[in-house]
Amino acid sequence: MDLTYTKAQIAFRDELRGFLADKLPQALSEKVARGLRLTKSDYETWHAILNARGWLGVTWPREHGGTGWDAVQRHIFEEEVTAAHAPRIVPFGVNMLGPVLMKFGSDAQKALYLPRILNGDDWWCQGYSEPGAGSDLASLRTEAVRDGDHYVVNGQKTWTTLGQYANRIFCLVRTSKEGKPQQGISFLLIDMDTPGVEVRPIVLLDGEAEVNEVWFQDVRVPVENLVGPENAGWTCAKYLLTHERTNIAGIGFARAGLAALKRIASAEMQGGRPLIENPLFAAKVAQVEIDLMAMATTNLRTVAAAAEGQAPGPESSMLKVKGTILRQQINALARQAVGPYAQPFVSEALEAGANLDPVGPDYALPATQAYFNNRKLSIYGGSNEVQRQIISKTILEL
Amino acid sequence: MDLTYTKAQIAFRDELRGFLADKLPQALSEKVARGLRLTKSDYETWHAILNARGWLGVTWPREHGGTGWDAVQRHIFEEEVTAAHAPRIVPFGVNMLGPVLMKFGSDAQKALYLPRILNGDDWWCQGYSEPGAGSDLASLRTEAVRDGDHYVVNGQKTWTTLGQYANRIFCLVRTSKEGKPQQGISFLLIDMDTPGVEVRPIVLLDGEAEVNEVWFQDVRVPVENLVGPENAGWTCAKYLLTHERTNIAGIGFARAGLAALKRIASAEMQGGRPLIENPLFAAKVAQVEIDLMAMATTNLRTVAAAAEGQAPGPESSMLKVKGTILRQQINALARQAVGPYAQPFVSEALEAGANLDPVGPDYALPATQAYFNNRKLSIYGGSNEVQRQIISKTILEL
Amino acid sequence: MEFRLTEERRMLQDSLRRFLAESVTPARIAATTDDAAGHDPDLWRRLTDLGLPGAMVSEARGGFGGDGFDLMVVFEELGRAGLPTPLLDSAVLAGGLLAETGRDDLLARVIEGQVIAFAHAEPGSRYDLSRVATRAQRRADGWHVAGHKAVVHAAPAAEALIVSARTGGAVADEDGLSLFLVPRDAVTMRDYPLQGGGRAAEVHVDATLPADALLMPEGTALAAIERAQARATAAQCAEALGLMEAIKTLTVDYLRTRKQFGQPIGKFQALQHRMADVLIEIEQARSAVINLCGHMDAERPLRERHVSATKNLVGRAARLVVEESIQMHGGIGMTRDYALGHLAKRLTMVDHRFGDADFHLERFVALGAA
Amino acid sequence: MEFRLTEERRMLQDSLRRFLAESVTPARIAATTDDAAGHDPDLWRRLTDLGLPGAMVSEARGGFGGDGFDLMVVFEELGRAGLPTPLLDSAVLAGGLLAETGRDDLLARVIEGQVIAFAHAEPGSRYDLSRVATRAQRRADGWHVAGHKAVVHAAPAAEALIVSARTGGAVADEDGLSLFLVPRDAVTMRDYPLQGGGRAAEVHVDATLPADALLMPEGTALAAIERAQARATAAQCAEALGLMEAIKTLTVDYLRTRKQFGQPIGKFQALQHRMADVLIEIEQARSAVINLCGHMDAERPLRERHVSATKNLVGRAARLVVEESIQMHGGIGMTRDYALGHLAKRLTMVDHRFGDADFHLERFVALGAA
Repeated sequence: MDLTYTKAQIAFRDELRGFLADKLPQALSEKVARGLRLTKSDYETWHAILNARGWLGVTWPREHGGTGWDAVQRHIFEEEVTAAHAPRIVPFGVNMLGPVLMKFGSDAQKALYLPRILNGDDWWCQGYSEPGAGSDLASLRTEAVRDGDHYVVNGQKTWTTLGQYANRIFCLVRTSKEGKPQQGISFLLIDMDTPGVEVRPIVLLDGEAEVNEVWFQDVRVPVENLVGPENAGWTCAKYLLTHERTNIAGIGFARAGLAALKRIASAEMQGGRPLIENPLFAAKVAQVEIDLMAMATTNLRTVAAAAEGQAPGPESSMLKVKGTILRQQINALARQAVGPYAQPFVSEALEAGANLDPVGPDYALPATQAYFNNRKLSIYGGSNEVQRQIISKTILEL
Repeated sequence: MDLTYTKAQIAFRDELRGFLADKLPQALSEKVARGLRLTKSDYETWHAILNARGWLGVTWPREHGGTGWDAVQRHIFEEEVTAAHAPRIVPFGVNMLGPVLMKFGSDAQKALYLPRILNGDDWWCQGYSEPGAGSDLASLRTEAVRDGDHYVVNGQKTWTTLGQYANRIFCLVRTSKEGKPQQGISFLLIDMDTPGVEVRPIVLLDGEAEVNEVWFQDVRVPVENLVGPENAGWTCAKYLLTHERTNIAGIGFARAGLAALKRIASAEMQGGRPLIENPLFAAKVAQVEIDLMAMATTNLRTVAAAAEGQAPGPESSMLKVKGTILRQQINALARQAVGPYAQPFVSEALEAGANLDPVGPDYALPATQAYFNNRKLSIYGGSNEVQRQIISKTILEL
Repeated sequence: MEFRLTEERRMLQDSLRRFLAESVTPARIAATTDDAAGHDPDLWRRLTDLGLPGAMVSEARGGFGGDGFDLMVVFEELGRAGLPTPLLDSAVLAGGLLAETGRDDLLARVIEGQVIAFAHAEPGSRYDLSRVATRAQRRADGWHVAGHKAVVHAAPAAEALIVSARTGGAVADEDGLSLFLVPRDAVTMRDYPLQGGGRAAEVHVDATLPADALLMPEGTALAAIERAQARATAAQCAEALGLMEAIKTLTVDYLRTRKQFGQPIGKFQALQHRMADVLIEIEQARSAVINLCGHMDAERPLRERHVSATKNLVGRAARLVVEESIQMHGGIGMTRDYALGHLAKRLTMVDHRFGDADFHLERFVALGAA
Repeated sequence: MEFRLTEERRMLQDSLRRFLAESVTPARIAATTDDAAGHDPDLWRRLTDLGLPGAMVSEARGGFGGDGFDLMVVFEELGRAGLPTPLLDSAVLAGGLLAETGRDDLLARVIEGQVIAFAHAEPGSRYDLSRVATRAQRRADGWHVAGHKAVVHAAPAAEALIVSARTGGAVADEDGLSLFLVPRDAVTMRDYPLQGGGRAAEVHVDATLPADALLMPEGTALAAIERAQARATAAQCAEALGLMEAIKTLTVDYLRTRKQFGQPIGKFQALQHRMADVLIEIEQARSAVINLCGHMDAERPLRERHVSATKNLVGRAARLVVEESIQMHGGIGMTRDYALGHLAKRLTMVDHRFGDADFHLERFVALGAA
């Protein structure tokens, strides 16, 4: 047992810190730190900076232009970029589609798409959920019917995050209605410029439109855009889900959230002294901090096991549930800490270019919005109910 | 809307208070207040005192020697006797069997048993649960086979509270295996002196043996001991369950527990001042007090509705769940308040006659035992899981 | 002991519920944040015609209600509808203060539907009633009042404001607070939308006022402010209860109809049991609101004990209801266009006005120890 | 970074687990409360033969372990078995103090299995380490020590006690505490059973001791007591983890086999989801124990931060595990003769020694602010 990093790992961490100090634009990290909305070009700028250093394909092997890092290195990377308030890597191309193509894609698909993901030629989005199929993915109904060299796609996807920026979408579509629901699903790549594709924004509680509906009406997709065999899309989907679980605990986000919470509670005064000195509030903050200290170790135990090649068990589901609950608790405490200035709702003030003075302290609106927005954490990526089901099935074996 | 008692109700309350001040033996109320174990004769003494005043049959109509009180009066009675630390009325005869006999019993049964319940000739216990049938009562297997003028009973009952004091037991027994499980059940009265009846104590976590197993081996029971028609016992059982729900919220117990908790937390010192002044602990105590203030009103709303003749809805399930959780929270806080002296386990010290000095403060052991013992509150009388099921079925109507 | 509503209140409840069900639409709710006044003027006029402001005021002061349970009936219905109105600020809060000053002329205007806002809290005062930095100085020609007031609800719609200011004492002293009637054009505002609908404003006062602008004897306002806020808290908690009931209805409907894995999600026992716990806490919230509304006229210690108990319980119940209802709805619960989103935000904001759950938990302890 | 056990520790774990699984029975556990010593002397001898006391002590002091993870491995197994032994009190607590005094002669006796108890807490001291009223006065012929010590674990089995006493300062001062070696026959005891098995005693001291009874320089003991208690807390939390694992196994088995309404109760989704939450918290407790055991040799602020963090988290997890496992078992979970009862009581008692969850939550705050 040893809780400390090796010398090599510490050297790696220091190299990362140096890189971030040099290359992460200050304007960008300030936006992230203040909880402002990022533009498409913010993300593209950051991707290009990472790619120039060879560090965009964090989970990719070197042969495809990735880092080749092990699980511990990837963990250190996540810790450092989050602590530095770097933007997140947009996951759809790099972390989701990339691994699926490497595993199931044809040589032509790999050669065409993988470089374009890294160099920013393509912005991918994800076409999984449907209005009738949320946690119950297998019941999806978007249909792809073979017609010569094409599939003709009809249907509707929803909760497509950042779909408004994407030029391509990877989709689960139904190519057969025979057998179990899972058996007739295929994994298809679709160019968003194809006639019949329409993106409609979904406005969320916090006023932001980062998720979308994507509609398909008689969209003709070349058959070479099929990944893996027809009707074998479920295999790709499951494989992708395990990759989506990288950094599922969100330790870095939780740490950043906790630090922001402490700053807010130090600035807010209640009864003539900083809120952070109020015994009840201090106890609540300490409680999430203690939970986070333990969860960070739970996470490292999983990372270490993965670095030794162990297959992920129900641990990732445990990390998902506890990690999202913890982040939501931190968000709720921050909202509480803000006090009466949680009420003003000047949504435009979240746009960095808006030149609008915030109402009250500048942390008030982002903290309040984060509370509402992060209710999604326990819903998406496999809801916490689905995760509890996985945990209990694995342990109870019923 | 009016939250206050009428003048008549206040007069009634004052009459009760006078009676309790006069008639409740001080030695008895001290035992109850200190959480010591009561003997059989303690209960019998108190029953006799109440019966002499005509107040033992709290839920009974006057024609059978009961009080004839309405729901509000019964509620006031419960409040006052609990506040005075009177023993509880042993419910099996008075509150459970009595109402069933009045509704379903023959004239002969009523004439024989009802007076004996009030005057203390009989101590009844309840034969419902079986080792294989807890919350799932309908799956019971104790069998009664007709043989001439008798039923021959074989099987086993469990969780029979205070069965060691009883001379009679009312049982649910299976008289038929046809139809739905509920349809073949009968309600039978059994003399515990009959050959083949055996009582075995079950020792609980807290060292107390107040519950028992009752075994029946070829026990011959006269057919006139059947209550209602053969195979109609489920009707009696359901009727009894609604009567068992009287005072289900346990407001009086919760109030007494809260008062005891405050006394303990005032006596215990932490960091040089009374624990009750510790902000975190004070907040936890305040939290249960606030919940209790609301629950008392929820309870009164139900009582008032009952007094107007409305049938109880899912409210009694809500009161059961919230009431037991609240009492268990109070028990847990009291255990916490006790501190290190929660550890000694001198079980004999709970017997009033033991002449054994307590280890540490005299409240330490009773508070700790109450924590363990009252885990039962959310298990028996229809577990909280069963209650939640009832609530959601009633509301969701699925 | 009696938990049924009087005949009059039941009629008011019925007619209000019917009117709101027929009249309130998502578009009209959205209009409350877009309209410069921060509410829907047409709906407000019709609610005034129904007698809502008058129902907040006692007969002795020219209204026809004013009891705690009048507040409960009306605000529970407004909560169900999710409709922002100036009723709480103008009729309960400002109206409550005016009733204590004897200014029945102003109260009559409030009953007619004119809006008077109460500008009291300041940046940094958080939930502390006595923390006022705004100063008023006596001048030869009257008063000079100067200061900044934070998140003043109903201010954008107001024809006048009651402004609290310090005529003596240090910033958090209990003594030394006074109330002034300030015309709308004597202040400057930055107004903005609110989470949960309606608008408020930051109000800057730097005005010279006539001598009769002082509404009650100099330096004595705190007790009156506390009484008015007790009534406003009761109204707000009743509104929260109505919001919970509306969210409950939406969620139960959703659990019954939404299908996943081949059956309504309300068939999943894990959700059933959690929903049962939500229902229990909504019943607790109802009892807490009854407790508070039944003690509006009690002596201060008992009344304020109920203020803090109820605000604490409602704050906790609100969070549970919001978080569980969104979770049970899944993604749709987070969208702006589904009714839940607005109700959930509005319910969440209850904890950010008049003190949050923890503030009142500590206050309950302090009131008990005092 | 490495979360696997060393080969030696894995062997110790395996052999200990096997031995305890074969040897510990309900009757032997019950015997620990009936036996005058408060433990099972035969089992204790065999555990000593396995090297358990020595594994708590560093090589430099004559043992062959003593690292935080040695504590973790051993106490997790003792927890799984639910077996009360004097190991924590004699080898970790008294042993930890002795290791700081250079009294390797006494430490050797502890390693051989003789029991030395540490008598420190007093009636009214609760969890406050510096609150000691027992006084020691220097006499011509040595020391006179007088006072009352509360709930002294392992005292009934002890051949000697280390007694803390005040040689200076007022009752809660940090300075002025000293440690004395007191022979068993120099104290009087009232001994009694404990809630989770084993026995303890109230210890009354009123004894004259030789000069060399003083174990470390006069007045300086608090820091050493805190260090020893940090190690004891790690051991106790590891034991709690083992208890949780044992309860988890029982409960999962019960959920799989117990049938109600025609199916195993583990098929009921409401219970499945709650069990999942229990499992998550047990994993959290394991991580917390790892964190503490990995920081045994850290500087005080960091070490004590982990002491309080881990004790808090383990205390909360323990309560959840106890309450949920009893609830899921129903009535059988409350009976003395089913294995759960003993484990649940023993796990509950963890919160009543070395500070409860709230005590350590506040201490964590205070340590962070300092």
